[in-house]
Amino acid sequence: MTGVAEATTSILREPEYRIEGRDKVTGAARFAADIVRPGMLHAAYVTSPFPHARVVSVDLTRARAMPGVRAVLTGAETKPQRLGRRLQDWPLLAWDRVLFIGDRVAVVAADTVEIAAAAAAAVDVEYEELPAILDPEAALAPEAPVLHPDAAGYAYLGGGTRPTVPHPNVQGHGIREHGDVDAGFAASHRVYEHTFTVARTHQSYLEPRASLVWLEGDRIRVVTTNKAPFALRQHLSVSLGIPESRIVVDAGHIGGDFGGKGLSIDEFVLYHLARVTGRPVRAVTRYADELQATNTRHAARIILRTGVDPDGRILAHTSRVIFDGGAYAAGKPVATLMPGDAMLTLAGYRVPAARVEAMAVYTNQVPAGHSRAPGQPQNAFAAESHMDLIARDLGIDAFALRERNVVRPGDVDVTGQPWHGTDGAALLAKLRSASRYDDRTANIRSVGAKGIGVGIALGVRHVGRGRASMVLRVTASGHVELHTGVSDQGGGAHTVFQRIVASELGVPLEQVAVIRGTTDAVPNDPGVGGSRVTPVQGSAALAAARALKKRLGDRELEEVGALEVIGEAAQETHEASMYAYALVAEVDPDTCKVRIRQATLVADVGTVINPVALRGQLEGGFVFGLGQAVMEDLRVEDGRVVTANLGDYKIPTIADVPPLTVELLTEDPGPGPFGAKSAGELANPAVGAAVANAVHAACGVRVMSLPVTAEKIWRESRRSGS
Amino acid sequence: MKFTHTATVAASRDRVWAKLMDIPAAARCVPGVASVRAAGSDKYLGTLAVQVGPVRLVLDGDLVVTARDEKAGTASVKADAKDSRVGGAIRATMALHLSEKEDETELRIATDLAVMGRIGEFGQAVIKRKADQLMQDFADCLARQVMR
Amino acid sequence: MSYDYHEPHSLDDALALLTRFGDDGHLMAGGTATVLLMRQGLLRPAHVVSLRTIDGLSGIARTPQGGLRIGAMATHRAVERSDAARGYSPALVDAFASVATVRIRNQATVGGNLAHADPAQDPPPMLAALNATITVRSPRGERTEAVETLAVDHFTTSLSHDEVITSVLLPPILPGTREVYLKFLPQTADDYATVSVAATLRFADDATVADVRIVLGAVGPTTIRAKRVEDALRGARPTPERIRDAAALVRDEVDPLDDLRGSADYKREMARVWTERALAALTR
Amino acid sequence: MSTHRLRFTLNGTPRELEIAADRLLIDVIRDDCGATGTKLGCGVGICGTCSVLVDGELVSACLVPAVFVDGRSLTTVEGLAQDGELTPLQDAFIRDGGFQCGICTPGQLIAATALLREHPRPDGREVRDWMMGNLCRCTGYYGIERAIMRASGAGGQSDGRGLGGQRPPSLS
Repeated sequence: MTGVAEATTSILREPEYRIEGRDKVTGAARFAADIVRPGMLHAAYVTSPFPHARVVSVDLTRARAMPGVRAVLTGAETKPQRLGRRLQDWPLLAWDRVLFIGDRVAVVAADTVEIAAAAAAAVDVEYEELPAILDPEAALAPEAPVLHPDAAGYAYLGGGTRPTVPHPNVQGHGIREHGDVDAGFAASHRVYEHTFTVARTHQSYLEPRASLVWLEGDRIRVVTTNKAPFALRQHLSVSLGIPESRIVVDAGHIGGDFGGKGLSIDEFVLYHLARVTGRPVRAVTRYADELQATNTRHAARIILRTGVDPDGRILAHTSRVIFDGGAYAAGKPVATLMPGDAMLTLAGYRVPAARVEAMAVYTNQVPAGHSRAPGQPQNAFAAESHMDLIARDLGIDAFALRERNVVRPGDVDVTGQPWHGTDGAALLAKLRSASRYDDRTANIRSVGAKGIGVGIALGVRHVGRGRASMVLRVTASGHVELHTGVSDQGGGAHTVFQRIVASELGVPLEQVAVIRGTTDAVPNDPGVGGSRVTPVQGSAALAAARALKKRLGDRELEEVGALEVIGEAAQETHEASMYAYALVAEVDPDTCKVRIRQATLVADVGTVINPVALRGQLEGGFVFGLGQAVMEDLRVEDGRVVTANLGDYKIPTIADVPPLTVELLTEDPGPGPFGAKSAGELANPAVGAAVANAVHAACGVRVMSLPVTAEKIWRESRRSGS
Repeated sequence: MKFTHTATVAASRDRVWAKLMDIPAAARCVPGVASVRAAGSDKYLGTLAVQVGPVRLVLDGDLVVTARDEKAGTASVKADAKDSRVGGAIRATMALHLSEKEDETELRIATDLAVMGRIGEFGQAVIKRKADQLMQDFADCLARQVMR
Repeated sequence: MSYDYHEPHSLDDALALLTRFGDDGHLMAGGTATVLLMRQGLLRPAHVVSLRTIDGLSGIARTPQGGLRIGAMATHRAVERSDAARGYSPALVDAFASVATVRIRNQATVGGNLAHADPAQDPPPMLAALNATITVRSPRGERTEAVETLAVDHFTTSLSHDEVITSVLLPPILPGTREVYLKFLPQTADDYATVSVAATLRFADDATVADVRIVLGAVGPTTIRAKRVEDALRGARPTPERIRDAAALVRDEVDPLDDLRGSADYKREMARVWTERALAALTR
Repeated sequence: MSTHRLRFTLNGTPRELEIAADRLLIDVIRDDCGATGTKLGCGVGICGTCSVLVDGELVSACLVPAVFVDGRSLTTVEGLAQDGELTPLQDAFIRDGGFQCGICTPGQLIAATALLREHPRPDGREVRDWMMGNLCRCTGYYGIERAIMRASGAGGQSDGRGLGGQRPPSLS
């Protein structure tokens, strides 16, 4: 563990001033959709109106005859190319069957967006409708139609082979067991089983995905909103059968990601269009298509079963989690082909024996991919609601039950591994005081405040893992340039790197410039995601600064002339950190509308490098979680997304966010630079359960599904007569 | 979206069946239907104009009787139509069922309607209401015509 | 979107254009709803006739009798900022200020809002509760129509294609009248209402209800006048019990759809809750 | 389709263009004038990324027919800073975490500029009522409110929201 040297702490205490801030507040920051090339064409797609159908014929006659149309391609021409971050199961363009409403059958390149759209509408496709599987349980039936009969032939990127699955409609599956589960249940005073459901939601970054592809000699140039340019380069290479050396990816400012922009679905066909037309081709996604046909967060059904002793101590736990993976698994980058933390049920507790089963299932719904802390909002909602229900039934205060079970360093958690991370007891103690839990609950009891309640929920997130490298160059004038391939989707990565390097070198911030390059200009980088930027890429920046210091010896920067060093970092940590909420909610007795009166978040973040950005990640994470807790629901009827614009898919506005107090735990150093941990996914997952628990405390009604809407509370209160 | 509509007609089942199976005549009972004509056995071409406020849809398509069983009083009809200007389409399957009770015949129509493309982006609830009205008007009109 | 755009400089010219184009023409005021429908490809007029360059359609002023006249081209924000409108009825200003966001209110017009006939919009129930009428011009002359009867179905009015709303006239409010506009938003602050209630109530000298008008939004194909609730209160002392019983009658007057803002069941019950709340506010 | 001669000023610079009747203001600003600071988000007037000022009034450029701005003056995010000098609002957005990814930022700044013209020292409620038309998915809005408060001279004192330091509001 690195100690924080005196020289560095002084710079870390400097006020943070985002290095790209000026560009972002003056409109100078250029995003992918702002880039144009001479002679650029525009792409539009022909998409399936059916959730499952055979493509009988595609007639391009009318479309090709339209003035201004430069190319029309169908799946017949791109066959058998498929895309996918791990499993390449998504055809660039479908050639035999379409698997969801919005699946692409053909693409047009034309002089204007309008002509392209009109030509796409003029493509005549004949379909033969097939029975659609809209429910994961139906997909798992023994006789269910197999949606991907050719799955065995799909490429599986990143080395290794695809894990076997128990049913052909399963994308990914896992079972993990530790301890003697049967004995644990047998010894239990009580065993509780609850079933929870979580709605499909969308990342709702406000920048629709955009990409521009053109050919320059034998090289393919790509401008994109993808947040992992090197991974995209590899992905393009595999899917298109073109060496990586011929592909250059440029991913600059990204207008929000929240996990969704790891998957690219346009760049592949844009390459083909650029190839046949000889012109640059751009695609900017219509927001309605963002909501209907990209990659959502997985809807889920979660069954938890837990045995406890008379004091509420957990003795055994089993769970079964079924994620609706939609038509393609292409959005999932992880080897298991499930949302990243699919197996983490009952996270944050000491669990002596557990058997956890999770799976993602193919259906004819919009594909699901990664979304901020994949798998965790679903599991945290279930687990923290489950804990509250157990506490209630045992007559134990919900806070006390958590204190009895919360994981402490060295304890075995639900994964069966010893816990390396936050001392849960210290975190809960801080939450108890910061939220004035005792005063508040006593106050509510004493005044008999009907309709007001306090809800508690905790959450866990691993500190980011992976490998990265950074190049530092010293210029003749003694300035330091950090060259990186990390694009910034909003987290403030470049400012983090600047502060780390300046701190380690003991030079003013202005002396360190951060230069983001294309995949040609900088060393390989794993991309933004998985809470990785500060601990991994930040550690690479620190390693580079240390290497530079070593090369400098006693010399000053101004004395060495041009010099280049590389810093590398490999974080394979098992470290995790913890956070917890106390929410005070008020439920209107007639309408059942929930008003969060106050929220307290305590988060273990280790050393703070970017105070403003950290605050933004936590506050923004809370509101992101709040949207998914109380309103967000990407509703699907008969396979069609019916919340197809931001007027119908509602996300919180500034007038919908409650007062929030954030308290930080910073004393326990993490594996990141100077003891930093991660923050980007450290706040959103537990909000759903905190709301559900607060609602239950406020009005006695338990909602077992997300989002916790006014109508659900109303319906449940009528059913239960409470 | 699924609907069920019923209408009761003071006529024998045979009379209602005959009326129902005269597709061009029966189809004209749907408000906004124009120019229904036969195109082979059990297949018909036609146009349906629907207006919701300023939005005017002209749906061109076909209607196929996919099954009929006079003895059981059941028939299935499938309709496919699209509006090429707006860029959207509908597909409806209708299960018709006649049952005779004393002097009356009950017509029951179970409809499964899919609204696709751009049309579907217009409020689904309003479309559903409109379709619901259309089918009820059809059932009522048919009842009136048989009694005439 | 592909159309010829026309900017007539007089109402007569606008009417002549609308007559000439018939069903191929579409009138545009602020443009918010029209542009959206055109962008979605749902509305494809060959000609768009704009009212933007016609003078005299946007004033807001009290009438000599004590009423209020709002020009059809006045924006929502103009009503919101108008001292005349606030002096006439703060609840009316509330209703206009409840619409969407500042940006929409800067662009959307009073006449355009009424012509769009979206049953979930905020101004129509309040205007109907205040017994407003619109003035309509056509080549056949001028006529008036009550706001309450203007909309006949979802997004459908009784106006013919060559008629233009020129102004909204609100009659004088009798002394002793109270007004309120309430909007229920269970999701976000910028959303359409799940239900909205506009109501006016006037007490007689003996503390009974001399007159009451209750109009609901978002719970039917048009705004819904709650006549049975009104009848149950007119002439009576509005005790909490009576208000509760009267408000319960609204359940059978509304005709809501199941949609993204709530199921029909929930909306029906919320119509009752908010009708009761509106009446409670007026009789407090 | 008819075409129209359009004269307007964009951030003080006179512009004259020949445009088709159906062009939207957002496309004319971005494609014809090359001012790409104004962003297209939802395209249906909800998200506010395309907020611009037309004669000082805040509107959604994705909903305004371009022909409407003939003879008028437009302000976009590029027109806020004068001679390279950031406005207090722009500076506060950087210092107080008023943005993260930056895609909504031009619209937020334009909306907040209009707010401060109408309410030079707004209270928290006025800020929230006015700014609710500008969605932000990154910040949770706390930083935006702090920035607006700081720029208005209220010293970043929003009403008891935000991070640490202040006592939570009491119950009841």
